[in-house]
Formats: sequence, C-alpha cells, structure tokens
Amino acid sequence: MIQLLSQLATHSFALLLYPGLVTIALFGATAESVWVRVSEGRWVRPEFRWRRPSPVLTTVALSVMLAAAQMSAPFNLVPPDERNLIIAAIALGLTVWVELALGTEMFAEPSLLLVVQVCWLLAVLGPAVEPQSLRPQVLGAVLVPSLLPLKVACAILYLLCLPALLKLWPMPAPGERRATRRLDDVRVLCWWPYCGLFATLVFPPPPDDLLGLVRFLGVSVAVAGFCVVAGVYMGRRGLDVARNVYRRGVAPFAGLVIVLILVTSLLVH
Amino acid sequence: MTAVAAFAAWLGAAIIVLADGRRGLAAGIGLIAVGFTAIAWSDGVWVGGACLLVGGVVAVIALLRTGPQDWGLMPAGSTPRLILAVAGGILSLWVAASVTTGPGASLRFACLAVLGLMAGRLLQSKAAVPALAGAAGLAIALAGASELGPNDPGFAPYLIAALITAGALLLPAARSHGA
Amino acid sequence: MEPELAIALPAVGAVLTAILHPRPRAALLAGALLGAGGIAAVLLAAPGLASDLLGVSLSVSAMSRTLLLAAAASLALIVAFPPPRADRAMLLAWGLAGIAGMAAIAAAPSLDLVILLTLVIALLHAALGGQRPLAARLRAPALAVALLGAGLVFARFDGSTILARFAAIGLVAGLAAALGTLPYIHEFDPDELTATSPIAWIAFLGPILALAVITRARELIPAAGAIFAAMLIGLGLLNVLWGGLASWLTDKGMSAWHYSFMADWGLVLCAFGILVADGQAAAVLLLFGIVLSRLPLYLWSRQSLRERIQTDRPVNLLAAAMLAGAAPFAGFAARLFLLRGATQLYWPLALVIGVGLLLWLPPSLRLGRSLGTPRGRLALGVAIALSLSVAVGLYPQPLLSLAGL
Amino acid sequence: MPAIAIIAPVAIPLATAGSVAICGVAGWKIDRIVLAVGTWLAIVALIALWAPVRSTQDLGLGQLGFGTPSELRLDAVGFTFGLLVLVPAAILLTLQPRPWQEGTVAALGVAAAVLAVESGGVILTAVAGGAAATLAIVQLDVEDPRASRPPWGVLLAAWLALSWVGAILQVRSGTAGYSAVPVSALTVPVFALLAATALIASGLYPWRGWPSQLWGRPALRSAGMAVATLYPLGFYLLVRAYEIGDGRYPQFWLQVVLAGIGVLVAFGAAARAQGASTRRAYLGEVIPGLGGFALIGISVGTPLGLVAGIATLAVAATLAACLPLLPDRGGPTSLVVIAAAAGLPPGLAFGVRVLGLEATFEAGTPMGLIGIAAAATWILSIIAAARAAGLPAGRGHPASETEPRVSMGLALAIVVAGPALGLVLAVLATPAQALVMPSPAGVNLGGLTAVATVSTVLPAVALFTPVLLLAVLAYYYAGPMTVRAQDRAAFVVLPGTDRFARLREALRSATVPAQYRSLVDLRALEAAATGGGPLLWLAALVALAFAVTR
Repeated sequence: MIQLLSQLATHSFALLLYPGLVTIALFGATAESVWVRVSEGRWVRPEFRWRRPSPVLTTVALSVMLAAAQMSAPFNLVPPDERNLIIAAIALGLTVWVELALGTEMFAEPSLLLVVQVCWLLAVLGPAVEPQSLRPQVLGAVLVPSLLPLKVACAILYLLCLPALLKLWPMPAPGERRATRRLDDVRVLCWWPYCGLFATLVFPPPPDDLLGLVRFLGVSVAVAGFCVVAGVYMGRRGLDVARNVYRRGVAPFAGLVIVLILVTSLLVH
Repeated sequence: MTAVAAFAAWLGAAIIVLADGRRGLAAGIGLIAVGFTAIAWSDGVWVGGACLLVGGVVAVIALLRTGPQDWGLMPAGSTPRLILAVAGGILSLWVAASVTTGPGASLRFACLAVLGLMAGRLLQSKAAVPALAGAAGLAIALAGASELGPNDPGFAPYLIAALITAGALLLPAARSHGA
Repeated sequence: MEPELAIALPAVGAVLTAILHPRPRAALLAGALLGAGGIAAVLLAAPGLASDLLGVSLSVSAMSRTLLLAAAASLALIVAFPPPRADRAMLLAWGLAGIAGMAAIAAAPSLDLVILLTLVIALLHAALGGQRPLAARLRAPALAVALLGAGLVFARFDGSTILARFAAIGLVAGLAAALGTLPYIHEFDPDELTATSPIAWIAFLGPILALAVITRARELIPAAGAIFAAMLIGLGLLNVLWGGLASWLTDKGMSAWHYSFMADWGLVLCAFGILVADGQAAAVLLLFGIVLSRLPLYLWSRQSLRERIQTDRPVNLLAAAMLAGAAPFAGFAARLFLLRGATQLYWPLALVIGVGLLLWLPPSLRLGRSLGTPRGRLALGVAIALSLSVAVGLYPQPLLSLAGL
Repeated sequence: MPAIAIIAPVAIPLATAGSVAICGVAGWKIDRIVLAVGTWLAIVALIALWAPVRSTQDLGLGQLGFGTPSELRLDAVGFTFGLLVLVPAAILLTLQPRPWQEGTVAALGVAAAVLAVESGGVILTAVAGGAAATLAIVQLDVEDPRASRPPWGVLLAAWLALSWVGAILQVRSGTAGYSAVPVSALTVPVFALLAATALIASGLYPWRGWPSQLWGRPALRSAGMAVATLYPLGFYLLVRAYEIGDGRYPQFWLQVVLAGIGVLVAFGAAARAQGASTRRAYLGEVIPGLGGFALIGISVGTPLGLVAGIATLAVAATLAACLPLLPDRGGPTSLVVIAAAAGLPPGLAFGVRVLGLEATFEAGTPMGLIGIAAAATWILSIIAAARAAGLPAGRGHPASETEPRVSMGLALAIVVAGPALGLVLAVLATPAQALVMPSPAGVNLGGLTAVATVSTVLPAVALFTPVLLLAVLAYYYAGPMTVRAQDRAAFVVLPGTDRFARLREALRSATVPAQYRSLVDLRALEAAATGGGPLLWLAALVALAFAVTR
C-alpha cells in the first residue's frame, strides 16, 4: 500500500510539476513568445489573467502531461521501466486533433496534416521495431552501427514533421480570422513534449545531474529553435514552398524510412 | 422350344407396341403370358408359370369383355412404333446371344425385349388401356426375369406379376370406352 | 410375424377407413387403431430377422424401420393437424395404404419383389384419380420400373464387365425416375391433391424405395459399386443445383416446393453415394427431414399458397431455417455428417457440397414465408414439427441408433 | 458443486425463453421482468460456478450423435466469453421493452451463444453458434424485415465451414475437442478455414460489414442483441485455435496475415467513421474499430497481445450494451460515450489499445510495422471521434428503447476502469490466456496495479489515477462543452474510395447481355426439364450410358 501511495505521489509529481504541466507551461510560453516575436516582429506578453480553461485545452493539457511524463528528462521521478513510448506518441498525436471537435475550419490542409502526423508516428515508432522495446531511453541509447542509419533517418523525419504538427507552417486555416497572432494556448502546451521527446529518442539518456539537465534542455531548445527557424523560413518563402516540402518531401522520405526499417531488420537477422 | 416361347413373348410385346385396339392389346398380353409361361415351365417352375398364365388369361378376358372390340393394329403414323418393335427385338437378340454368356439366352432375350418394348409403349401411349397393358406386360417380364437370379425366387414374383396383370386391366380406368 | 402384420394391418386399415369414409369418426378410429397396430409391429420387428409365414421370408432392416416410423409419424402429424379443408379420413386412408406399400417394399426379400411392388403402387396411385390422365400419371413410375428391371436383368447377366455398368445405369436412372428427380421429373399439377400428385412419390414413398433399391443394388453389382456411387453423387449434385435454383427462381409457389424436395433428394443421393457410415447417417437424417419436416410444411402451406399469402413472422423464419438446414435443426446435423463423409471420401467433394448447401437459403426463406400465419391446431402442428427437428438436430443419436448406425 | 451444474448458464436462458413464451401466450405483461431475472441469474450462475474453483470443469454429454462424445466445458475462456455475451445481453434485455416473441427468440439466442462458448469441442460450437446466428437473424427480421441485417447465407456459410473444420479434425485425429486435438491436426489449410470462419462469423471485414450496418436500423433492440451474442463468437474461435495449436498458430505468417487484416478492419472502420454524416453513423463504426484492434492483439501470438485482445473485446461488449441505450441527441452523454469509445486517456479503451500496440512491437518485425499502421489507424479514429462530437445526431431510434443515464454510466465505467486495467486483465483476460497460451517461465503479466510487458511496465493505477482525478477536476471546472451540431464534410477523402465505390456499383448493376439472356432463361429451362417427357428421359439415359462406358 505504501509503495502504491509513493508511486501515486511520484507519478502525480511528474505529471503536474516536472517534467509535467509546470515545465510544459514554462518552456512552452517561452518558446511560443519567441516564435510570435520572430514571426510577428514584436513581443507579445503572455496573458497571465486567469480564465477557465476550455474542455479542448483541458484535454490537450492532460495529454501533454501524460506524454511529458514518459520522457527521459533528468530527475524525472517516473521510473525508467515505467515510461512508454506508445503512450507518449498517442497522447501527443491526440493533441493535434482535439480542436476538431469545434469544427474542421480550425485546420489548414487537414489531409496533408494527417499525412505529416503519420510520418511523425513512423519517425517516433520506427526505431522501436528492431530493438523490440518501447522504453524511450532504451531507444535513445541505441548506438549499434547497424541501427544508426535508421535512427538518423527517423530523427530527420521527426524534425521535418515538427513545424507542421506545431502549426508553424504558413498554411492559413479557413477559420483563422485574427489579423495579428496571439499566443496559441494549445501550441504553448505542445512545445515541450515534442522537443523533449526528440531529445529522448535521438540522444542517449542524460544522467540525473545538472549537466545532464542542461544537455537535455539544450537539445530541446535546439529543436524548438529549429522549428522556429523552419517556420519563419517557410513563412517567408510562401505557401507553395511549404506545400511542396510536405507533399513531395516528407511522404517519400517516410517511404525511405520504411525501407530502412525492413533492410535493417533483414541485416540484423 | 424356349426359343419359340421367347419369340412369342417378343411378338406379343411388338403387337402391344403396334396396336391401339383392345383385341390387339389382348393378343399381345396373351402372347407374352404364354411365352413366359412356356419358358417358366421349361425351367420346371410349374406354379409360377401357371400363375402367369392365369393372370394373362384374366387380362385377355378383361380386355375382350368391355369396350369397342377392334384390333387397331398399326394405325396411321405407326412407322416409329414398327421401327421400335423391330429394332428392340434385334438389339435384345444381340445382347442376349452375343454380349452375354451362359445358358438361358431365350429368357434373356424375352426379358430384355419385353421390358424395352413395354417401356417404349408406356412412354408413348396417351390412353389408359395401352398404358395398363404395357404395365401388365412389364410385370410378366419382371416375373420371368426373377429366374435369371442365382437363387430360387419362389412363387412370389409370379403371383404378384399375375395379380398385376389381371388387376391392371380390371381397374376402373381400363373399362373406359375406347382404348 | 411382425413384418406381415406391419404390411397387413395398415393395408386393412386403409381399406376400412375408405369403406367407413361416410362416417368419418369411425373411419378415423379404425384407421388409427390399425395403423397404430402396424407401427407397433414395425417397432417390435427385430431388424434383419426374417419371418416366413407366407412362404416368403420377410424382414425389415433397421434403417427401413426408422424411415417407416418417420413416415408414420408424419402421417399422424398431418392427420392430427390437417391442412384447412382437408378430408382427414381420406388422408388417413391414402397414408395407410402408402405405409402398407412401404412396409411391403421394406420387407421384400429381393429386388425383383421390390420392383414388382413398386409397379403395384404405381398402378394404384395412378388409379387414385386426379386431373392428369392415367397414362401421364403412370408414365414416369412405370418407366422407373422398366429401368430398374433392366438394371436388375443386366446385373444378372454373365459376360462383359460393361454389363455391370449398364446395370448400374438402369438402377440409378430407375431410382431417379421413381422419385421424380432430375432428369426424370414427374409432371406436376399444382392444383392436384397431394396424395395423387408426384409429391407422394418424392416425399412419402421415395425414401423407403430408395433405401431398398440402393442397399440391394450394392450387393447386386459389387463390380460396379464405384460407378454406382459416382452416378448417385453426380445426379445428387445436379439435383442440388437444379432444385436450389429452380425453387428460388420459379414463378409458381407450389412448384417451388416441388423443386425444393428435389434439392433435398440431391443431398440424399450424394449421401448414399458416399460409401461410409457418415454418408448413411446423413441420408437417414435428410430423409427424416423430407418426411417429417418438409412434407407436413408443404401440406400446411398449400392453402396460403393458393391465397398468395406471404408473412414474415417468427414461425415463418424458423420454418425457413429448418428447411434451409440451419442450426439447430436436423438439417444442420445431416449436413455435418455429409461434410464429414465427403471429407473421408475426397475432400474437394466436401467443398463442392458445402458450396451447394448455400443454395438452400433463398428458396427456404421463400417457402417459409409461404406458410402464412398458422393458427390454432395448425400452429401446434408446426410447433411440433419444428421441435422434432430441433430435438434431432441437437441429439441425433437416438434416431441413428434406431437406424443401426 | 456437481458437474451437471455447469449447464446452468445455458439452461437458465432456455428456461427464461420458455417462461417468456408462456407469459406472452397467457397475456401476462411480465415478460420483461422474466427476461431480466433470467439473464442476470445466468450471469450469477456463471460467476458462482467459476469463481470458487477457477479451474476447468467438464460435463460429459456422451454420444449426442456427432461422431465423438460431446462435452460441456467451463474453463477460463468459456467464463470470459460467457460474460462477454451475457452481460450486454442482460443489460439490454432488462432495459429495452420488446414484444414477447422477440424476447423469447432473444433469450434462446443468448442460450445458444453461451452454449457455443461453453462447448468442449468444435462440432458443438458450430451447432450452437449456427443456432445463435439463426436466432439473431430471426430476431432482426421480426423486428423489421426491411431493415439491414447480417446476410443469413454468409453466417450459415461460416458455421457450416466450422462444422467442416470439426469434421476434418475428427477424421484426422478422431476428436474435435479443443483440449484433445493433437497439435499436428491443426494444419495450415485447417487453420485457414477456421480463421475464415471466425472472420465471417464476427463480420470482420475492411469494408462495411453487418456489425456497423446494424446500427443504421430504425430500432436498436435486436441490433444490440445480435452484436452482443454473435460478435464475440468469431474471436472465441481464434482464441480456442491457440488451445488446439498448443499456444500458437501453425505458421507465424498466418498471425501476420490475421494481424494485417485486423489493421485493415480497424482502418476501414476509422475511415468510414471520419466521413460519417451523423453521430449515429459514427457510433456504428465503433465496435468494428475495436474489433479490428482486438483481432490485431489476438493475432500477435504473445500472451500480452492475447490479453490485450480479450480486454479490448470486454470494452466492445460494454459498448454493445451502451450504444443501443444512447439516445440520438447531443449533450454530455454522447460526448462521454465518444470519448470512451475513442480511447482517450486514461480510459480502459486507451490502456488496452496501448497494450495491444506494445505487443506488436515486442513480437518483432514485421509485427512492429503492423503496430505502426495500427497506431496511425488509432489516430484516424481519434480524428473521427473529435469530428463526431459536432455532428448532427441522426435519425433517432424510439426513445422508449433508450436509457441515457445507464448509457452514460457504462461509458463512464469504461473511462474509470482505466486505472483498474490490471484488475480487468487479471479477472477476464489473463486466466483465459494462461489456459490457451502458457506464458514462458518467469514471464508474469503483473498484478492488479501494473501490467508488466517484456520491455516496460504500465503502472495503470499509479499513472492513470492521477490523470483521471485531474481530468475530473479539470472538466468539472471547465464546465460543459458546447458544440454546435452541424453537417461536416468528410475530414479526408481516402484515395481510391470513389473508384472502389464505382466498381461496386458496376458489379451490383451488372446484367447478362441481351443476346445471351436466352442461355440463362430459367423459365425455358424449367419448361424443358419438367415438360421434356420421353425424349429428354431417353437422352438422359443415353448421356448416363455414355458417361460411364467411355
């Protein structure tokens, strides 16, 4: 019973504080402010006025908390063998579509977005096929030469998909009427889990010390930075370039990743 | 002797095929009955042969007692029937004499010929009396065929055949005027 | 002396019932008592044990006994729960006459006698009267007798081996002609009384006749046994296909029932062609279904067919399920045995039969709906028929044991 | 308890059917009470028989006449599937008013379905399953002969095929008893036939099968009962196949093919759901979608996959009772049902899907790829669920058949049961898995609080309980979600769907060209066959002679 209570406590801590909700909010608010600053050319102060979260935001928050708890961030109180990549992947996948309950007009290029998300799922779960393990830190620690090409390819695919999943691409949603952007609550909640999951899957798990924390945060920030830059770049180059990148680039690259998975499994066996 | 009897049986069957009138049918039944009776007696089946004879006689009387008395032999358009009668006989003779072996060729010929011709008669007759006469002939042939078996069939087949022969032509339908 | 009584008592019962017809109650009582006596004699008759009271050794096999009991039960069901406007005394008289004939065929010691008795029945049946002329009514059964006789004669000839094959042809074709299955379909007049129509052959007299011919034919032509079985299966599949499609797609409701009997017979012929115990078990269950399920339902549906009534009540759908051989009815158990027998013989045959079995459903739905809405005694009769079929479907062992399987 | 007692879960519904018929004929209006008492009593009997001993109990029925001795068998698999059939059936029979004729047939159907899962061999399962199918069809046709229902011929074909499987097993090994058939008898062709039977019996097709068509009926009394009694039976066969094969299917590629079919089934359901025009049409795809995931889990061939598959069926069974009771209107009830069905965290549907996917990855290539496809399918089903929240309700089935509170309760039960995932597995799935697929030594699927897999541990209580509590608080604080119901276009139009639809339409409207119709003119054929007379008969004789003498 004591053990169960302590487990409940550690998981609750992980969900609510670190690497859960509070961390998500801090990292996300910072990243989102930077994004708005870069894309809009002006600083937008986060609204600290408390208001009731909508059910949509609540659902997203619960999902990202669940996803964040699976990351191999240093000092994560969730025991390593209790972290699960599928929970992280599905919980994050869910966040993209919750707003759909309010109407399809919230989404730009929904079919393309779905394709991108499927590619992202491939990038997240592809490396788990051969090791036959869903422990995130195990996949991060994989440095076997025969598995590295696949890991690298999946990392690239992950990065390619991220700007679209965070809706940093310049596709205008039919329902988007605001002339100037505000901080996007849903996206604020998504920065940390997406970036942290990348750091978890691609790099070996950092030790539970300050250096490890810095390294993990550094990778996550770098990923966020890449997304901001990619978003701005696509914004500058216009819709067609972004469309072409995702239509002609990402899907074929995902096909290549599948081939790599098959070839890798053939080579290993 | 048995060859003559078998020939008589075929002739009777041929007459039934060729005739539409009561006298013709009576002659046919009579000849079939006599033929098979003779064959049965020649095999020492006295009771069975007698049964067939009695049945045949009753059938003949039944045919000659009621209805318009005419022969009706080979009415117009009987060529196919004639061909059937002759071809049936030749085919039966060939099977009984050449294809099959062993004693009792006459009985084999008689059985095959009568069964085949009676079947043909039953298929092409539209009136009741010829059909019933055909059935009677069929019964006699079947009774005769029981002698072909390895075991002694007893008198039952003959008795039943005699009952059929006599009874068929005593049925109400057989009393209808005209054939 | 049981076999003799099994023949004589129903025969006398039939005559008495016909004589007492003007006084229906007395006729029914006499017929019922003598019929029951005959059935008791069938029940008491030890399978295979010969009795020689009349100078002819008579014996009833276990399978024949089972089918006789099924036929008697069917007759009892039909007389106890008669179709609307039916003359019960005449139904009983004709039925008892049929049972007497069937008992005689079942007890006959040789195929010669079976064929001669068939001719007797054919003549009496043709003489019963009806809308078709006597010659037309006599044609197919008499042809059957001729073909069976020819088969018998060829079987007894010495000489070339081809003679045994001709014998097999004669016996199979004769059997098909006697039953009225494809290609020897009897001329069918929907308005004719059932007792005088070809249904009497295909649904009532047929089972015993088929059993008598097939069991004796196997002993008669061992050399051509395989060809005989193959022809049975071939004709059986032909009838399954034809019966299923025709009863589904024909315009005439009564004819649909007629064809459905052919489809059932197709399965029976396949089952008899499968020379293993499972095939025989399937045949017994299928014949039980023909006599005790399909025949009563046909009689009960004639009135609503005339009035063109179609209903979709539970009873119609359950009847359809029973006719289609769906579980838990006896037809499903029969199909199970058939598939097992075919698997033992040659598994692709099981596949063909299995596919053929799916042809039953559409016509069965049509036939089930044509039952209308049975009320009163009729509803009870339908319920009994359904219950009997379910009982045999779930627990066929007693019936199979009775049949010596 | 005497062995004869294990007949009770079958006998009680049978007696209930008889009693309902008597009440109906007598005109007593208590048939619904009788149905409720009877079906719940059957559940109590099943639990009372199983719980105290938790080991296999046999009842020899002797020679029923199906070749080998038949027996009833109450083991872990029978218990689990018995509950999967009985519980939703009992809920529906208790809460939905129906005419006594329908009630009688429904109770008989329940008895047949329970007999199918309690029978000790393939043959008796085939007979009982076929009976359950027949009775379900009768029930559906009685309710509304014009409404869509499972094609009877297809169901009959499935159960005939299973009886053929039993026949083959009997011929090859002398028995068709699940526990007695030697492993060698389950060859690839026999298993393929068994698997095809299972897929057809449960309507597991990538296209729109009967389990989704049924929800389009104007009334949902018989539809719910048909899904409750028939849908689990196909999966039951696949689980028993492991017992026959001593814990595995004859070849690994068969598992891959089945799992692939599972993905296609789930994907087909999700694809249709995301294009549904009404919420009711969406809900119609919920159970096929879950069925697809259950098929994936069961086909993986590992203990984890099997328990995940069985637990997914438990969710499907709960929803089979929930959906018919759900009124066709908006509001929180339908939102909760959608959330429960879509597998939002931390619900039971979420947990079992996670375990099912995990099992695919732990089974190695190519199952891992199937797992990725399944994950993508899950995302598509989540899209469909989110979209369905704002769809118009659709044509309402009679309000008298609905019970919003119970429906909401069942949906909430699925959500709240997420933290109890370990308990659900321990009670329903793990004993069945242990019976048909013994776990390797030392491998334990964990206890009541967590589920241990090969690579991870899913701390169901520790992880899902806080999420659940937070969700309750957050949604309570957030207040009701107001979604304006509106017609919505399909979210994505899958490539090739329109071509497929055109092809189907072309096949449906295909007719024989005019110049060839005379060849298939049945009337002419009928006339020739029946009126042919002597000439045809002689020709037939000649043909026979030619056939056997050439």
